[in-house]
Amino acid sequence: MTNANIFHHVHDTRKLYRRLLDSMAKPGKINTIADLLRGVPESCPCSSGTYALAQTLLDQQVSFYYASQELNADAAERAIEWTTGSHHTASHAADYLFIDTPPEMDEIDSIMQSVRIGTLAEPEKSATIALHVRRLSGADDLALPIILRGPGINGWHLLSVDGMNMEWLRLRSERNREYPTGCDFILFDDDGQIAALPRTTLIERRDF
Amino acid sequence: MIHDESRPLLSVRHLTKRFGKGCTACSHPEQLPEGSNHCPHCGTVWACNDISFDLYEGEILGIVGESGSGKSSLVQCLYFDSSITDGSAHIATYQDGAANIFRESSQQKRYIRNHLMGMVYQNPWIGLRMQFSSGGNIAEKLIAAGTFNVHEIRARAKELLDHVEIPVTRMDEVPLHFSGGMQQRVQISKALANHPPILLLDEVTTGLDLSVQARVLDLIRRIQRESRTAMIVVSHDLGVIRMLCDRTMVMKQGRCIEAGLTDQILEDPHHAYTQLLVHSLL
Amino acid sequence: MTALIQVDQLEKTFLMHQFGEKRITGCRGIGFTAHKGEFLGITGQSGSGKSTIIKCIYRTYLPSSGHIRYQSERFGLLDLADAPDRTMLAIRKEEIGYVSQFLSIMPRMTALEFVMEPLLDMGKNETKARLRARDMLAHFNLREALWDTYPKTFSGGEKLRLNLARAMARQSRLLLLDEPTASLDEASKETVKERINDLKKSGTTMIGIFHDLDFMESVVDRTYKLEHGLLEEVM
Amino acid sequence: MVIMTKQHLSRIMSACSLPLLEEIAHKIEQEQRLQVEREPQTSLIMTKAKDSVSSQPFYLGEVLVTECTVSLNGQLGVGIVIGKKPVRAYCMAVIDAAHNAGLPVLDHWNAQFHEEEKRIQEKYALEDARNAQSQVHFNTMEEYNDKR
Amino acid sequence: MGYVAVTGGQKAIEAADRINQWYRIKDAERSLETIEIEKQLRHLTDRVMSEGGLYAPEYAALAIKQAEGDLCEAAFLMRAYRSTLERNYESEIIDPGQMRIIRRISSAFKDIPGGQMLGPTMDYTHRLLNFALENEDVRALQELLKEQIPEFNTDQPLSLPKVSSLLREQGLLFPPKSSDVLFDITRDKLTFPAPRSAKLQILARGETGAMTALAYSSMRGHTTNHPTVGELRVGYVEVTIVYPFDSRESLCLGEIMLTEVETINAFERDDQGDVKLRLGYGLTFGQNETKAIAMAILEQGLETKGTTPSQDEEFVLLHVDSIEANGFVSHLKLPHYITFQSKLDVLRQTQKIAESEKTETLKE
Amino acid sequence: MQPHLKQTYNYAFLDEGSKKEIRRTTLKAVAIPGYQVPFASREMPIGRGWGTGGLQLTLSLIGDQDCLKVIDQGNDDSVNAVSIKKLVQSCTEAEVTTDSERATLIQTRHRIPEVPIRADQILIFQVPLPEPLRMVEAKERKTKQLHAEMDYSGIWLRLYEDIVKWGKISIGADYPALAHKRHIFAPSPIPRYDLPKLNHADGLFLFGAGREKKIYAIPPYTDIEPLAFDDYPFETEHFDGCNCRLCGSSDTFLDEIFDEKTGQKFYQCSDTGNCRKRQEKRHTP
Repeated sequence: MTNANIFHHVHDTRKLYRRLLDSMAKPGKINTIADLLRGVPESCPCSSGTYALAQTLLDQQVSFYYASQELNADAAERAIEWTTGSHHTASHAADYLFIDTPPEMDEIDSIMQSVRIGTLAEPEKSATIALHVRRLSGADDLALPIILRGPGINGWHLLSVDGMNMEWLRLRSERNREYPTGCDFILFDDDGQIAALPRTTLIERRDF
Repeated sequence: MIHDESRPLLSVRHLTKRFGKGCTACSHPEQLPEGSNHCPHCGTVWACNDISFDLYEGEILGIVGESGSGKSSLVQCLYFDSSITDGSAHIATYQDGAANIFRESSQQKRYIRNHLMGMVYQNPWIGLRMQFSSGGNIAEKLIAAGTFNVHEIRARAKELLDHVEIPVTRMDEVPLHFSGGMQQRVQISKALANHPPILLLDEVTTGLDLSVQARVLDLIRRIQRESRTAMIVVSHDLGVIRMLCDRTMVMKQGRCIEAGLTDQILEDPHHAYTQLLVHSLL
Repeated sequence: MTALIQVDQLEKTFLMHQFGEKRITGCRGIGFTAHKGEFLGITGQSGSGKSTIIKCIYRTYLPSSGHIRYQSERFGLLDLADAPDRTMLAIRKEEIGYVSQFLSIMPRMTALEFVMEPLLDMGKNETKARLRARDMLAHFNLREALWDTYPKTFSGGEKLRLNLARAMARQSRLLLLDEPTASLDEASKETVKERINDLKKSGTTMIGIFHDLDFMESVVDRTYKLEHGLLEEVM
Repeated sequence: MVIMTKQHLSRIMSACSLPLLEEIAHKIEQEQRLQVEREPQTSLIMTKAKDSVSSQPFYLGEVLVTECTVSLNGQLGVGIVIGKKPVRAYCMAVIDAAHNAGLPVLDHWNAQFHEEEKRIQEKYALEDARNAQSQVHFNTMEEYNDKR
Repeated sequence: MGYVAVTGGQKAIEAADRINQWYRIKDAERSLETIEIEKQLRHLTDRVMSEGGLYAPEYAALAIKQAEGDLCEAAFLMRAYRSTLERNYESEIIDPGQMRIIRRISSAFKDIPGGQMLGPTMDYTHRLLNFALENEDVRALQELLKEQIPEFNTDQPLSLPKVSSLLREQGLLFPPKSSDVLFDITRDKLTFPAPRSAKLQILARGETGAMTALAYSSMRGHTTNHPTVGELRVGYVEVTIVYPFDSRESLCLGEIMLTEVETINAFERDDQGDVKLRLGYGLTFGQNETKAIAMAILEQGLETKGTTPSQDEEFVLLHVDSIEANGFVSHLKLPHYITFQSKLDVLRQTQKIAESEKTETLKE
Repeated sequence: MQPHLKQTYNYAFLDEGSKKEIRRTTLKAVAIPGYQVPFASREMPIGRGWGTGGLQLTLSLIGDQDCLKVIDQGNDDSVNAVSIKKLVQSCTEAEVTTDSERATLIQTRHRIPEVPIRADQILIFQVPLPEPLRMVEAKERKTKQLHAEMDYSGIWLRLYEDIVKWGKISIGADYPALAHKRHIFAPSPIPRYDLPKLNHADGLFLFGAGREKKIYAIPPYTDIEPLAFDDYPFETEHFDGCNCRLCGSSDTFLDEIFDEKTGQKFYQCSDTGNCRKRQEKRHTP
């Protein structure tokens, strides 16, 4: 049913959603969406991960923010707007943030300080940050190994990440201080692997 | 030197409570007409206007004034029943006095209400759940502060009710059927359930028979002496203030017009309004 | 001898807003010194401002100007004319006693509890306070049957004696007496005198106003007379 | 009078006789290369109303319409009409596309459209006149005073 | 299709469906034409459209036929159907002020410009069963009514000015005050306090009976709100949308019939101290006069502060929806074996405790 | 040409916009265990209150590779379960089953299957009344505030009064529990017997309330604590000494059944799929 060369807006978004849901329910668990990313058009000006996640999550009822160091960031914004009906907005107002290339420290700071974390009465009115990293692994073999605990995790879980600034995690724990307010993270890498860090997940550096 | 001398338990600064949006004609309270806290242009009322005071451990601070003076609004703001427009309040035993409690999240405010403050309202219908038993009313507070043992809860409820002279046999009855004075005493026992260091009492004897009033006042004094609970007593009745309070603040139209030792306020009032108030008592 | 309290240029004016902003002078230019263990009497015609001085020291009246320098045990040298309210409350509890002919209104408190209260405030334990209070009630000839009843029902004389028992139960550093013996019978006056002498011996400084000049003569060390609003020592 | 606006034209087409529309559409079909972009399908239009008390816009509810999209020489045309009316929606789309493509449909059929418009107005006027019979006539005080 | 064993439950459902069909037509000589329902049971279709929130007379008639006249079921069919349809456009703001009126009355003013026009109404017919309808000759009646065609001319305007516009011109009404929130309850979950647009939308598709009862309660004593009908008008209103390929043009999609009511409630004083009239507003699909009046009463009730049921936003807005109320009440027909079993278990436990308490008291 | 009217339903009935909204809501729900996330809730072709919330969740999840089990009261053959299954089958190619171990998605009303949910399965609950605080507070605006401040003394008080009055907590099914030590939630009206299965389970639980327009979730390995006092602990239903008359089981949740003729009381497994498997096992040694 699924055409290998077309990202199918009914079936591929559904498949991606199921894997994302599995990752969100089991924080740190790596799922692959590589098979689905093959359908993403080559001409797409953003990463295929961002494209596929955007197709799955966005429509005209929600807004997004897109950050990239690439020259064609504007074209990527417009491509996402046109294909999803969603509108681009500032990082403090966005429902979904797509961070496609590693930003500078001060940009991480400004994003994390302003990102929506919901309110005690409406904690769901918080942003989800989809962060493009170089690589994800379930073994202790990458630059940033972290130990996860919390709902969805039986005891503890190890996740290692390459290409993710520690600052994200530091500011995440700062903004997620008063549960249930907080923001949720989706990590995706160049190999089409995804993992999620919902606000309930407690993170320790492996080397501590 | 003991703690309370050096550092107030509760420190309130520039508390302002405004009802209404305000307009250009009342953006500063100084613009309000003389002797009024009501903006004639937009109808905004300044219920509390730049109120500052300190409350120390173990003392009873009186707030006196006629109805509409803002005294009830003041305690309602302190108990977070009503939001403030401006100002700060710090509690020495909450985050070491560093946090402006008005700025805390609703979750934290709830913690403060349950652990650090008790409130007794003029109308027991506000302070009590009338359809739940007296014991249940006390249980509610205990549970809120983390007691999840029925026997412990009932033992403490018995102790508290006994303390306020409610027969323990009536513990499982709903306060709906109690007399006004009894309801007020149940309310006090509920407010005291978690040993709060600060107790707020808003016109607690208003509307009660004189003899009942005396018993309630007596109870308050006893509690103050036995538990060193700091209290703010709001009343329009100078008699009540005289019996209970060490220090007194006089409020009129949202402002604090005079403050001092209670006997000094009564015998040597300075402000014209206080003099009128005192003279009408005589 | 060290001065326990030194009053200097004390003035109290009342501004009556209710009566056409009328100013009434309570006292002015008052100055005197009282030493430790001394009993100072103040005389003068009624309405001359004797009570005003006492009340200014106790801070029931807020002095309009002048100084009341008091050597506090806990706070050191203080000016009671402008000491913070909290300090005044602490000093009232611990150091300065005050007794007048009027009984302060107390809600539903038994005579015994009434006398115990200042002792408990000072930090005495319950048992000791109770024993002391019983002694004092007995000393002031209050019938034992009355001890556990409410003062509201007492006769004028009984109320007065109760008041004295309360004020004199504890050891104050400074005791202010504002006509406490008015309308007291002779026997009771004798009791008061005895108690005053006890207190003097134990070092309490007292400043008093007495309607009954003979009684005053018998207890004071020095006397000041208030005339035309000015205080002069009577030699 | 010449039909100027799309609103005017669609007002007539939504209520006029169907055979006329079919005749026009048929003519166009024969002469032009026509492609159906979206077959007629029922869909919803959310009606927006405005309360006269506070001028608050609000959604009253949805109206079932039939919509159809065609293209003619690369020019799109759309037909949307209240109710389940696939043929009418199709014809309207064809005429709209022709109009957009610059064909002189309106000039050509102007007389017929006006005839239809007149017929519709008569129908409305007749209904109105029938209802006007139930007008309640009060004598106002002025008239009453005048009579006296 | 996936595989499923044919089970007892499935067989029963299928049989029930067949039986239902049987009961629908077993005594029929011919199938009921939906066009007859649509054209001759106007109020029924109007009500189903209004409560279903979908204006489609032909499908409302079908729903009524399918539901065998069960109005709630018919409205439900309409709702379920609408959720399967695409919604590509929203209309421009419709204007009942430009209504092609068939009926228009005012209880506030005798002499409104344009006059009171009774139009199609049963208000003044005597409620006596008309046995003549049992054997009605439609053709003859049509001829008879045709003969009474009056004189008319096509130049006369078919719309009439609104009473509220006249009051507003005279400065008797507060200027309109609206919020910019245009909420769509079919797309977003309502939270409280509800924006005014959401309240109006909910009431516009509310259940007639529920709304009438609540409005009645507010008139009868709970707030004693006895408004005056400033104007009630019924007629056709044009629906237009912005032309999809050129926003400067618009398309007319045809007409729908609406009932609009403006009630004059009370006078009020605003923040500036001005005293003026406050109106209530009701607008529904079709000719649904009582519902439109009830809507005007209820929406005004929700704008005033108070403690009566009709002033309680959550109470009114969450309980007037026909589909939700009917669905939940009727879900009691579903099995509740488990919850009941669980309740029984607790009951038996407490019985035991009560028993042992009794014996203890006896021992004492 | 003669145009004809196109009338088809979308895959899995719901339009893609509706599915996206449900999916976004579900992801937030998973991130905040036990917290009720509002969603728009579409009108479904089954009654409001008849499982429209669960159905919408199922339709937002299901694909042709899925295998669906639908139960009502534990029973696959219950008419409502059959009706829901039929609707899903009419708009997808997904397989259906009565075997809970084969299923990838299980939609349920009032029961959790006896066999524990695996990590690769999702259990979807139909929830009639998602607000556990509704029993003490009628107003949504108020209950929202109570959750925000974690002000749960009202419901605790209700339990306390129960103990005072009845000697024990009188809640039958739908027993409130605390998720992740923060939010109290209603476990849909499952019996108390099933409630411990939510605590630190391997699988994901999703709850859909269509009429009340809320979605909430319990992720795997989440602390679920039924509300109880230290000295009045949580208790499940008892079936001491009773056996299923069909499979003989004594460790499952049983329905009480009366024989019309004899008036005798019998017990029978509520989870019919599981019971059938057990019977088969018994007959094939």
